[in-house]
Amino acid sequence: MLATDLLQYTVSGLTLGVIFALVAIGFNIIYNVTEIINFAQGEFVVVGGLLAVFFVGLGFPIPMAFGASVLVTAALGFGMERFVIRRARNASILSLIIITIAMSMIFKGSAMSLWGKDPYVLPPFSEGGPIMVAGAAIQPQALWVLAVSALVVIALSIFFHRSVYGKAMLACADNANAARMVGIPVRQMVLLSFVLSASVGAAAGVIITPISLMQYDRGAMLGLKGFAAAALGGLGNFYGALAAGAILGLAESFTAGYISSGYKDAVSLVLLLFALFFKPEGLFGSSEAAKLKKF
Amino acid sequence: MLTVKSIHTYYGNIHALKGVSLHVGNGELVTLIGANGAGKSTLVNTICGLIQPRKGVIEFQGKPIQSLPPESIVPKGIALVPEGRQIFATLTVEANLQMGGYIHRHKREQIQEDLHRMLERFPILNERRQQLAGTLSGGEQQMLAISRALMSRPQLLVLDEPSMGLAPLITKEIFKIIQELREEGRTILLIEQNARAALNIADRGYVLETGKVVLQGEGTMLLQHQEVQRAYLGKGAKQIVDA
Amino acid sequence: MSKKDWWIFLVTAFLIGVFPLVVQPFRSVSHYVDVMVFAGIFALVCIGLSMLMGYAGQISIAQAAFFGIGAYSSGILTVHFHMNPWAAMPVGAALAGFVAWLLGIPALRLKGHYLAMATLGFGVIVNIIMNEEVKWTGGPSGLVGIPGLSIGGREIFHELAWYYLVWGFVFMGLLFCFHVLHSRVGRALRAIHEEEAAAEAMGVPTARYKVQVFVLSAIFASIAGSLYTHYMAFINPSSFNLEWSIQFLLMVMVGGMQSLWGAVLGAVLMTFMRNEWLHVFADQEIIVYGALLLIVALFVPKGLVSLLPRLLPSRIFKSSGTREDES
Amino acid sequence: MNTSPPPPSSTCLTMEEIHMQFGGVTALRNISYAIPRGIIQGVIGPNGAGKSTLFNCITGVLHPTMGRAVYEGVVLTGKPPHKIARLGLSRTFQHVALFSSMTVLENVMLGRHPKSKAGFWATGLRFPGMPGEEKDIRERALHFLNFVGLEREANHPAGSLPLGKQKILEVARALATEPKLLLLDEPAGGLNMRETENLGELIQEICGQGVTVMLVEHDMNLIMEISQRILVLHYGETLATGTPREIKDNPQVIEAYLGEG
Repeated sequence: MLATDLLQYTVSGLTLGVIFALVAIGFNIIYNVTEIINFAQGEFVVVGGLLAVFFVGLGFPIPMAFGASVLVTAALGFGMERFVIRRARNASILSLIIITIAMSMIFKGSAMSLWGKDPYVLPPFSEGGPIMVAGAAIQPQALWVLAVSALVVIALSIFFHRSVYGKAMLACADNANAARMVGIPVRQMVLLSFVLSASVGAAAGVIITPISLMQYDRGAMLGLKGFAAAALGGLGNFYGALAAGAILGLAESFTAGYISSGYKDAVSLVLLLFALFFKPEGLFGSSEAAKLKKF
Repeated sequence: MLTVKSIHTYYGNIHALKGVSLHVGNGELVTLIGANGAGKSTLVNTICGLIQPRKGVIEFQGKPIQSLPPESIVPKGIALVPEGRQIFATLTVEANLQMGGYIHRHKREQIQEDLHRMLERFPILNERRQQLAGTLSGGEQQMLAISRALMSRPQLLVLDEPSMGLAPLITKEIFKIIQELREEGRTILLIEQNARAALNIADRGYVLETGKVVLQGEGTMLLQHQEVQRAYLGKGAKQIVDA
Repeated sequence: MSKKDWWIFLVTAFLIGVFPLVVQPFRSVSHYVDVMVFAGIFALVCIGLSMLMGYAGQISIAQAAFFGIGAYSSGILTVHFHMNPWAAMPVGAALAGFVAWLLGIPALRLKGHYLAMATLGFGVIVNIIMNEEVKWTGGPSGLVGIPGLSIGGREIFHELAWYYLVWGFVFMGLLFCFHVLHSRVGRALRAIHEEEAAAEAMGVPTARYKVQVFVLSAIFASIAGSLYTHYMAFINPSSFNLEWSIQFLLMVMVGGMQSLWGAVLGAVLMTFMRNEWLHVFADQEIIVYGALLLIVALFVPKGLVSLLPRLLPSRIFKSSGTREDES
Repeated sequence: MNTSPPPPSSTCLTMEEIHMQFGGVTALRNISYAIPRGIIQGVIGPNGAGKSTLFNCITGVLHPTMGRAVYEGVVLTGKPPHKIARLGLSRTFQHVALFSSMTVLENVMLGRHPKSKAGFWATGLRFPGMPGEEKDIRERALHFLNFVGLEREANHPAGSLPLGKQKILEVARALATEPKLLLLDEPAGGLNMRETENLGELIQEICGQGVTVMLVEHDMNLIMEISQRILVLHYGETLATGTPREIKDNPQVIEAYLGEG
C-alpha cells in the first residue's frame, strides 16, 4: 500500500513537474534574449489549453487541434512583442513588469469573456484505461505529457546549441550591441523569442488539459510555479528548469498526498523564495556562467 | 573604399566630432590616433552605425551608409573589432566564431572552412574552442574578437583600440597579427592610443584632437612629428623629446 | 514641507472635508460617502506603496498581503481574544512591520524582476495561509462577528463618522510621509532610486533604508487593513489576494508613482471605477483594467498627476510632491 | 591653511598587493602603494590600465580577489561602500553619477548624510531637534556650493546643468561629507581648458585645507601641474611612481603612452 501510494504520487508529481518545466522554459527563452521576465507566461498556457478545447469542439482531430492551438498562441506572442513590448523598448524595468502584468490581465479577461468561468476538459490523446504498474494507476495521458515535454526540451536544446538562429538569440542576450556588430538583427530575435515562448506555453497547456482541466484564471499560479522552476533551475538554463520542475512537481504531489492538499500550492512558492534569497543563480545554474553574466 | 566627409556627431549635448573627414583606400592600413577623449571611439561608432551623425556623409564603395543600422552595414563588408573586445562571454569560443559569420549563415561550408582557418591561425583558440569565451585571458579575447570579425569576410576591417589593457608583450603580438592581415592585402582602419606601434605599421595616419583631425600624413612622417607628442602628453611634452 | 505642499494639503483637506456635505443631499450620489471610506482605506495603502515604489524605486506585489495581515490581526485578536480594536490595530501593524522586515532583508537585495517575483510569491503564500488556517481565519468562508470601532465608549456606526475617521488617518499618513520626504531620509530614498551606487558612496546605507521603507509601507497597509476589518465587520481571503496586490499597483501607477498626491488620486479614482463606473463592462472589467494599466505604463508613465499642471492654470502641482524626471 | 610637507611615515592610505581578476582577465596585478597624508596624488595610465578598478577596490564597490586597502590603520577591504564613506573617504565618478532629478542643492545636502542622524520616526513625527538638523544640513550644503561656485544654480535640477558644472557639483557633493581622503575619477573629462584650469585651482584649494586627494586624470597638463606624486599604472601593474618631474623623464612612461619605438 505504502509503495503503491509512493509510486502514484511520484508519477503525478513528475507529470506536474514537466508542465512546470515547460512554463519555466517559456520564461527562459524570453529571458535569454531580452532579460525580461514575462508575467503573462502562465496565460499562454491557459490560452493554449482553451484554444485546443475550442478546436476539438470544431471537430478537429487532436493533433490538428494541438497544432492550431500552438499556432494561434504563437501569433498572440508575436502580437504582444510587435505591438506592445517593442513600444516599451526604453521603458524602465518597473514599467516592463507592469506592462507584462497588464498583458496577463488582458489575456485572462479575454479568456474569461470567450470561455466563461467554467473549467474545460480535453479528451486524452489516446484511448484506453489507466495502465496498472505495481498497483498504481498511470493515466496514458501522463505518458503523453512526459513524451511531448521530452520532445520539446530536446528540440529547443538542439535549436539553441546547434542552430545558427538559436545561438544568435543567445548572443543577443549576452551582448546586444556586439550582436548587432556582427550583423544579427536583434529586434527580430526578440520577436522570435516571444513567438517560441508562447508556442512552448501553449503546448504545455494542451497536454495538461486532459489531466487537470483548464480554466481562465489558472495562469497566475501556473506562471508562478513555472517561474519557481526557472529560478530554482537557474534562469536561462533548460536542463536546470527540467530538473527543478520535477523537484517542485514531486514536492507538490507529496505534500498533497501526505500533508495537506491546501498547502500544496505553497510548497513551490516557499522553495521559490528560498531559491531567490539563498541561491539566486539557481541550483543548477553554472556559477561560472553566472559570474560572466552582468547581473 | 571608405570616405568620411565632414561628419558632426553629438552625444546628447556634447559635440563630439566637429567635421571629421578621412578616407581609406583599397588595401591600405590607415590608423587614427589621438589621446583619450579625442573622439576616436565616437568616430568608430559613427562609421559602424551605432550612432548617427547629425551632419556629413559616410560612403563605403561609393554608396552612402551613414543612416544604416549596424546590422545592415556588416553585410556591406565592414567588420568591427570593438573597443574592450565585447566578445560573447557566455558563449563558447566556437560559437563566438560562428556568430561572426552570421551574415553568411546559409553558406555552411564557407563558415566551416573559415572556422578552421581561424583555429589554425590561432592555435590557442583551438585549444579553448569549447570553453566559455569569458574565461579567456585579455590577449586571447582580443584574438577571438579579431577572428570573429574576420568570419564575416569583410572588405574593411575596423579595429578599435586592440591594445587596450593588454600587456606589452601581448600588444606586440596583436600588432604582429594586424601587420600580417595587412600583408594579406586586407584594408584596415586601426584606431589606437598606442601611437608609435600604430604609426610604425600604418601606411597613413590621422591625428584626432578634441573632435577634429589636426594632422594627417604618412605613418613614418607622423612618427617624427612633434605635434603628435603634444596631442598626447600635453604642453610639457617638448621636455620629453629633449630629455 | 514646502509652502506649495501646505497649500495643496490644506485645499485637499478642505475638499475632502466638505465632500459629504455636497453629495449627501442628493439621493443618487449620497452613497459616495461610503465609496469614499473605501477609497480612503486604499489611499492609505497606496501612500505607503508610493513611498516604496515611487520614491525608493523598489517594487512590491505583496501589499494586499500586508493589508491582510493587518485585517486578520485585528479580526482574530478582537474575535478570538476579545481585545480592544484600538489595541489590536498597533499589534497588527507591528506584526506586519516585523514580517516585512524578515522578508525585506533577503528580498530587497534582489532587483527588478526578481524582487517582483519574490514579493508576488510571498503574497500568494500569505493568502494560502488565510485560506487554510480555518480555525483562526474561518478559511474561505471568512471571519465574522468582528466588532466595530468605538471612540469614548461609543461605537462608530454612522458612515459619516467613518468617513472622517478614515480620511483623518489618510491625512496623518500624508503628513508623516511629507515630513520624511523633505528630510535627509527622503533625499536618501530618492537618491537610492536614481543612483544607488552614488548614494552608497555618499554614506547612505542603502540596504537598510530599502528595508525600512518596505517596513513603513507594510505598516501603512496593515493599519488600512485594520480599518477595513472594523468597517466591514466581515473579512475573507479574497479581499487580500494577488488581484488586490495588483489593484494597489494599478492605483499608484494611474495616479502617479512619484507623488503622494498621485497615490491618493489613483486610489480614489480606481475605487470609484471599481464600485461605480466599470459595472457596465461586467465580465470584461479585467480587460479594461489591463488595458488601462497598459496605456498608463506606455503613454503616461508618470501617472495622471503629471497631467494636472497642464489642466490647472496655476503651476501649483509642479515640483510639489511630483518629481520632474523619471527613468 | 599652509601645509607643511608631510613626514614620510604619515601615510593616509595603503594598498597592499591588491589583485583583481574578472573571468580570465586580470585587471590589477599586485598593486602596492602608500599615499602620504595631505598631498595630491595623481594616478595615470593608458585606457584600460586599471585606474577605475583600483578606485572601486578602495571604495568597496569591488572586492579585490587578493590583497587589501588600509586607511588610517583601518582595513577597508570587506566593508560596504557606505561604511567606508563614513570613515572619511569620498569620491566622484568617472561617468557623472548625480541624482539628476534632484536639485543641485539637494545633491549636496545628500552629501551631508554621514554627518546627520534623524531617521524615519524622527523625521516623520518631527522630533524636536529635527528641524534644526535640517537647517544645519542646508546651511552646510550652501557653504560647499559657495565654495565651488555653484550657489546660483542651487535650485536647478542637477541633470539640467552642463557637463562641466555637473563634474564640479560631484566634487561639492563629495566635499559635503567632509572627507579626509577625496578620490576624484577623471574630474576634468569633458571640461574645456578654462574649466580645467579652474578645477585645478579648486583641487589645490581643497588639498590646502588638509584633505588628501587621489586624482585619476587623463589631462596631463592638469596632473603634472598640481600633483605632488604620481602613480603610473599600465596593464594592471605599477609602471612607475615618483614626482611629476621624474615621471615626465621616465622612458618607460613615455613608451607606455606613445607605444614602443
